[in-house]
Amino acid sequence: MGLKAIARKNAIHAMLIYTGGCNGCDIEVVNAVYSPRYDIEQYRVLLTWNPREADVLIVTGCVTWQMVEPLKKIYSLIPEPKAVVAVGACAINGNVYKNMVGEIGVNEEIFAPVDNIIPVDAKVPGCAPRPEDILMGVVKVIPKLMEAP
Amino acid sequence: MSKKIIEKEISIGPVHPALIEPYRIRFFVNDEIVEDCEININMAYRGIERLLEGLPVEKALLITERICGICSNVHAWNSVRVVESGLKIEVPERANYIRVLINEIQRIASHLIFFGHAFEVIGHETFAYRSFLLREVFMDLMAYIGGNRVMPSVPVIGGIRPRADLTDTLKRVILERVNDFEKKYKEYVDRILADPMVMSRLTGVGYLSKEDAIRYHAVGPTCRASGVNYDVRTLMHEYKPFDFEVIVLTEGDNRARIVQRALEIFECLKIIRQVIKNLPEGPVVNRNWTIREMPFTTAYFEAFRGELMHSYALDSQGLIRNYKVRTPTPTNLAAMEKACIGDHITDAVVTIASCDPCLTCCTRIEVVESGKTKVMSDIEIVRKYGWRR
Amino acid sequence: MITLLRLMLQGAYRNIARILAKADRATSIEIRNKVLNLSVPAWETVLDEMCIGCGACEKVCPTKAITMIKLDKPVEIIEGYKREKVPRIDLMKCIFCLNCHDFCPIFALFGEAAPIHARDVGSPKLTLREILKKPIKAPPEKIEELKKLIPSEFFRSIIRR
Amino acid sequence: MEVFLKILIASILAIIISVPYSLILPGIERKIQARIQQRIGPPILTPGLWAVLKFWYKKDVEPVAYLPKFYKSLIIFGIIICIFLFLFSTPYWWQILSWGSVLGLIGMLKLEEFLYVLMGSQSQSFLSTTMPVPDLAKGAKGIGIFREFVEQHSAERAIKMMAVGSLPLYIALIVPFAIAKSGMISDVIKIQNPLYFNSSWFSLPIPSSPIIFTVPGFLSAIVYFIGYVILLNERPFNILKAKVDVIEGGILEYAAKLRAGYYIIRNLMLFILSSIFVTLFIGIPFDPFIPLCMIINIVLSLIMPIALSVFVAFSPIFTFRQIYPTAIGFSAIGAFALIISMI
Ligand code: SF4
Ligand code: SF4
Ligand code: SF4
Ligand code: SF4
Ligand code: SF4
Ligand code: SF4
Ligand code: SF4
Ligand code: SF4
Repeated sequence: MGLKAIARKNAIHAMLIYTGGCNGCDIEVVNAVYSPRYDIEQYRVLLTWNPREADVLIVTGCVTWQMVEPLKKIYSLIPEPKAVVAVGACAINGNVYKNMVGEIGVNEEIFAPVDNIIPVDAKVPGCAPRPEDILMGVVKVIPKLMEAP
Repeated sequence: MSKKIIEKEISIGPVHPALIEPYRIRFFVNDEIVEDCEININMAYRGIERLLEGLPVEKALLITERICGICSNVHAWNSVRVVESGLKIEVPERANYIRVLINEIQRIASHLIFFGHAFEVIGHETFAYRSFLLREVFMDLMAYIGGNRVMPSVPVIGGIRPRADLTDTLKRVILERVNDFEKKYKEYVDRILADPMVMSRLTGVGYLSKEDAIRYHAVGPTCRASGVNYDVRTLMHEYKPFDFEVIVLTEGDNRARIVQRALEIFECLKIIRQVIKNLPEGPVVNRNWTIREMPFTTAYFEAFRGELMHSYALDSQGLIRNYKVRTPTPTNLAAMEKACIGDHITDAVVTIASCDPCLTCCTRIEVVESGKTKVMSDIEIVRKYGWRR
Repeated sequence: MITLLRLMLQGAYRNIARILAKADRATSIEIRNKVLNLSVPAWETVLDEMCIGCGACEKVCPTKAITMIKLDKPVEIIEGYKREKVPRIDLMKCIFCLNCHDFCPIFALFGEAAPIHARDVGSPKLTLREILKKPIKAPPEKIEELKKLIPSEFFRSIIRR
Repeated sequence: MEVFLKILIASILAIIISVPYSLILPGIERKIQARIQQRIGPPILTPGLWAVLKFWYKKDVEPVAYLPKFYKSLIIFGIIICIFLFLFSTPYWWQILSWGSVLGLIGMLKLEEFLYVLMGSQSQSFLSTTMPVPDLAKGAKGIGIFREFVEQHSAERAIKMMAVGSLPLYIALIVPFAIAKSGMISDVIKIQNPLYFNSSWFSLPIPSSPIIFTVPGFLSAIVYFIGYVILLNERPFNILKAKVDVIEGGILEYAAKLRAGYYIIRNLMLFILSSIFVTLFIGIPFDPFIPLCMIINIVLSLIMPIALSVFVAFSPIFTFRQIYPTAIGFSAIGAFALIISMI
C-alpha cells in the first residue's frame, strides 16, 4: 500500500445530499454522524457540506425533478476519486412513490433509482436503514477510493 | 411606514448545511439585517396526494406514513382515523393505548431532533451530540415495538399490527428506559437554560406576537409559544383517558419555542407512564369490518408540529378518492417568514429552524391566473391542468 | 458572567474525566466491530417456524422481491398439509409496502403477528399450533380474496374445523 | 555572510519542524472535542496529516471564481505569510531590518486576515446563487435585486472582523512590548529570560520572570486567547465561515491541492500564534539551535490549541450582535492591562 492509499484510507470526507424522500433516511444518516453511539468519525469519515471537499457522496431520497440538476451538478463538482452511496429504498428503487401508484400509473415526479442519474458504488437497503447499515455502506466504498489512480 | 431599502439577495439551499432538507430560502438583506424573505419548498414534491388516488384504503397508511419520516406514525394513524370515523369501525381499547404510546414516543424523538437541529444551526455541536444521544432511547423503543427505528408501521384499520403488541417485558423495559431518560434529560435542560452564550443567541430573537401567530395560522408548539392555547389532543377522544397539560408560553421568541418543546416532553413522559400503568387487556386488532362507500371525511390530529388534517372519500369499491393532506409546516413557515424579518441572517436561519420545518409533506402550488393567485393542492392541479406542467 | 463561571466549574470535573479517562463514552464498541468487519447482520424478515409456506406473500409482492425457497424436510403443520417452502425477501427490491405482511394468512385470517415483515419480524408471541386453533376473524371479502392466493388444501383443512 | 547562512539554516529547520508538527494539532483538537461529546472520534492524525495528504493526491479541478489564477495564488500567499510570521518570531530574524518587532508581527497578521476578504470576493461556489432552482419565476419576490454569492457576504463580514474582531489580539500583543518598554522581541525576551542570551546549545534557559505571571500579563494572556480564537475563525467567532449561512466562506471553492494548502495554512496558524504566545508571554523562543528550548516551546504551545478545543466545544456561533460587545469588552480588558503595564 503506497502513501496515497494510506492517506485516502485515513481521511474521508462524506457529504450528504437529500433528494426528496421522506426525511427518514436523512435523519438516520444524521444520526450516524451526530449520535455518539454511532459516531461516523471513528471510521475516519468526516462530515462536510462542501462538494469540493467531499470524497463520498451519500444520496438519500427518491430524486424529485427539482433535485435532478442539483444532484448531477454536485456530483460533477466533487474532484476525483469519488464514490456514491445510495441510502434507502427510495434511492435504490424509488420505494412506494414509484412502485405503489394508484390510478395514475406512472409517477413522473420521481427520477429514482439514483443510478439512473449518477453511478452508484454501494447501496444500503431499508426503509429506513439502521445507522449501522449506513456506516457499513460508507465503509464499503473505501477500497474503491484507495484503489483509484 | 417608510419604504424598505433592500440591498441584495442572498439565497441558500436546497443543498445546504443548515437546511438538510431540500428547500430554498432567499433572504433579502440590508447589510446583515433581513428585510424580507422567501421560502421555496417545492423541492420535495413527490405527488403523494396523486399516488393515493384510486388506491385501496388499507394501503393508504403505507404511503401516508412515508409522507414524513419524523412523524411517520402521525400520518399513518391519521389516515386510518379518517376511515375509522367515516365507517364507524371500532378500535379496541388496548390498540388505542398502544397507538398513543408510539405517538408520544415519536413526539419525544421528534422534539429531540428539533433540539439537535436547532443547536447545530446555532453552532453548538456538543449540545447537538447530546440531543441525539438522548434520542437514541426512543429510537430503540420504537425499534423494539414496531420493528423499525423510523417507520414502525403500527396502526392498521381497526387496531394495530399485532407485532407491536406490548408484552410484560417490553413494558418493563419501556418504564426503565423512560425513568433513566428523565433523569438525564432534566440535567440536560437545566444545562441548556443556564448557558448564557446559547441563551444570548435565542432570547428576544424571532419574535412572533400572539396576533401574528393567529393571523398566520401558526399551529402546534409555534403558536403555543406565542400564547395561543390550542392543542388538538385535548379534543381527541383517543386522548380522553390520559391526563396531561398543554404548555403555553407567552414570550414568542426562539427561546420560548425551545422551552415549550422542552416542557412538552415532560408531559409526553407522563402520558407514556399512564399508558404502561393502565394498559387494558384484550385484542389489539378488530378485523371485523367491511369497506364500503364513504363520503368525504376529515380527521384532525395534533402532530408534533401542530394541527394535521387528512381527508378523503371512498368509492363503492373502497378505493380512495380525493385525498387531501394539510400539514402544519406550511402555516408555521409563513409565520416564521414574518418572524425572521429584522434579525441578522444568522439568527433568521435559527428562527426558521425554530418552527421545526420539515417540508417533505407540505408542497403546495400557488397558481397565478389572470392576476389572481390561488393556492391549490396537487389533486386540484391535475383536475384542472392535466398531469404534467 | 457569574453563571458562566458556575457552569464552567460544574462541568470541569465531568469533562476532564471525559477527556482524560474516556468517562461515559457512548459509542457502541459492538457496532464498531461489526461495521469494521463488514458484518452487520441484516434484520430478520421471516420467522420460519411460524410460516405455513403458503406462498401468498410471493404472489402479492408488487416488485417480485420474494422468492420461496424449498425446505430440505417438509414439516407437517396440520393433518393433510405440509410446509414445503419458506419465503425470503430481497431487500434491494423491496419497497416496504408490507403487502406480504398484510396478506399473510396468519395476520389476515387470525389477526396475529405475521411471520413475515419487511422491516423486522420480532419474536413470536404464540406457536403456530396455538394460532391455528383460534377462530378466524377476518372480513368475508378478505377471506374470498385470500382463497385465491393460498393453497386450497390448507384452506380446506382450517375451514373444516 | 556567516550570519546569513545561520539564518538560512535556522529558517529551514524551523519550517521543517513546524509544518509536520502543526499537522497533528487539529487531530488533538478534534479528539478532545470527541471525548467531550462522549464518542471515540477520529484518530489523531486523520484531520491533519492524512487529510492534507489525501487532498494532495486528489485530482485537480479548476475553481469557479472571477479570476481563477488569482484565487489560486492566494493560497500560496497565505502559506508564505504564515511562514514569515513564524520566522519573524524566531531568534535569528530578530536582527534583520527590525522585522522581529511588534510591527512585523502585526503587519503579517493583518495581511493574513485580508486574505479572507480577497478569497471571499473571488469565490463563486455553486451552493448559492447558481444553484439550478427556478428562483425568479413569475410572482417571485425581489426580482431585479442584486443577487450575491454567499462567499461575497462572507467577505463583507471579513472586513468587519478586521475592523473590530482583531482588536483584542493586537492589544494583547502590545502588552509584553509595553512591559519591556521596547518594540523588539529580543527586549521582551531579555526581561523575562536573561539567561537565554548567553546559553550554549545544549542548555535549558528557564525564564526567571515570565510576563504571564504578572497581573497585566495574565489579563492580556486571556485577551490574547480570545484574539487567537477570532483570528482562527473558530466558534464562537466564526461568523465569516458560519455554516448556517455562508457555509465556509471564501474557501468554498478550493479543491484538491489548493485545499491541502488551505489546511496547511490553518494548521500553521494554530501552531504559530501559539508559539508566538509562548515566546512573548513565557519567554521561551523557538530556537532551532537550542533544542531543549525549542522542545519546551513546542510542548507549551499545545496549551492554546487544547484550550481552544475545549472552548469551541462549548460555544455557539456568535452573530455581530454578540461579537461587537465581546470583542470590545475584551479589548477593554486588554487596554486596561496595557495601562497597568505602563505604570
Ligand atoms: S427509503 Fe423510506 S425512510 Fe428512506 S427516504 Fe425513502 S421513504 Fe423515507
Ligand atoms: S402536497 Fe404534500 S402531502 Fe400532498 S402529495 Fe404533495 S408533498 Fe405530499
Ligand atoms: S409536520 Fe407534523 S404531520 Fe408533518 S411530518 Fe411533521 S410532525 Fe408529522
Ligand atoms: S388554507 Fe392554510 S392558510 Fe389558508 S386558512 Fe387554511 S390553514 Fe390558513
Ligand atoms: S399555501 Fe400558504 S403556507 Fe402553504 S405553501 Fe402556499 S403560501 Fe405557503
Ligand atoms: S412537516 Fe412534513 S416533513 Fe416535516 S416532519 Fe412533518 S410531515 Fe415531515
Ligand atoms: S414489503 Fe417488500 S417483500 Fe413485502 S410485499 Fe412489499 S415489496 Fe414485497
Ligand atoms: S404468506 Fe405468510 S405464511 Fe404464507 S408463505 Fe408468506 S410468510 Fe409464510
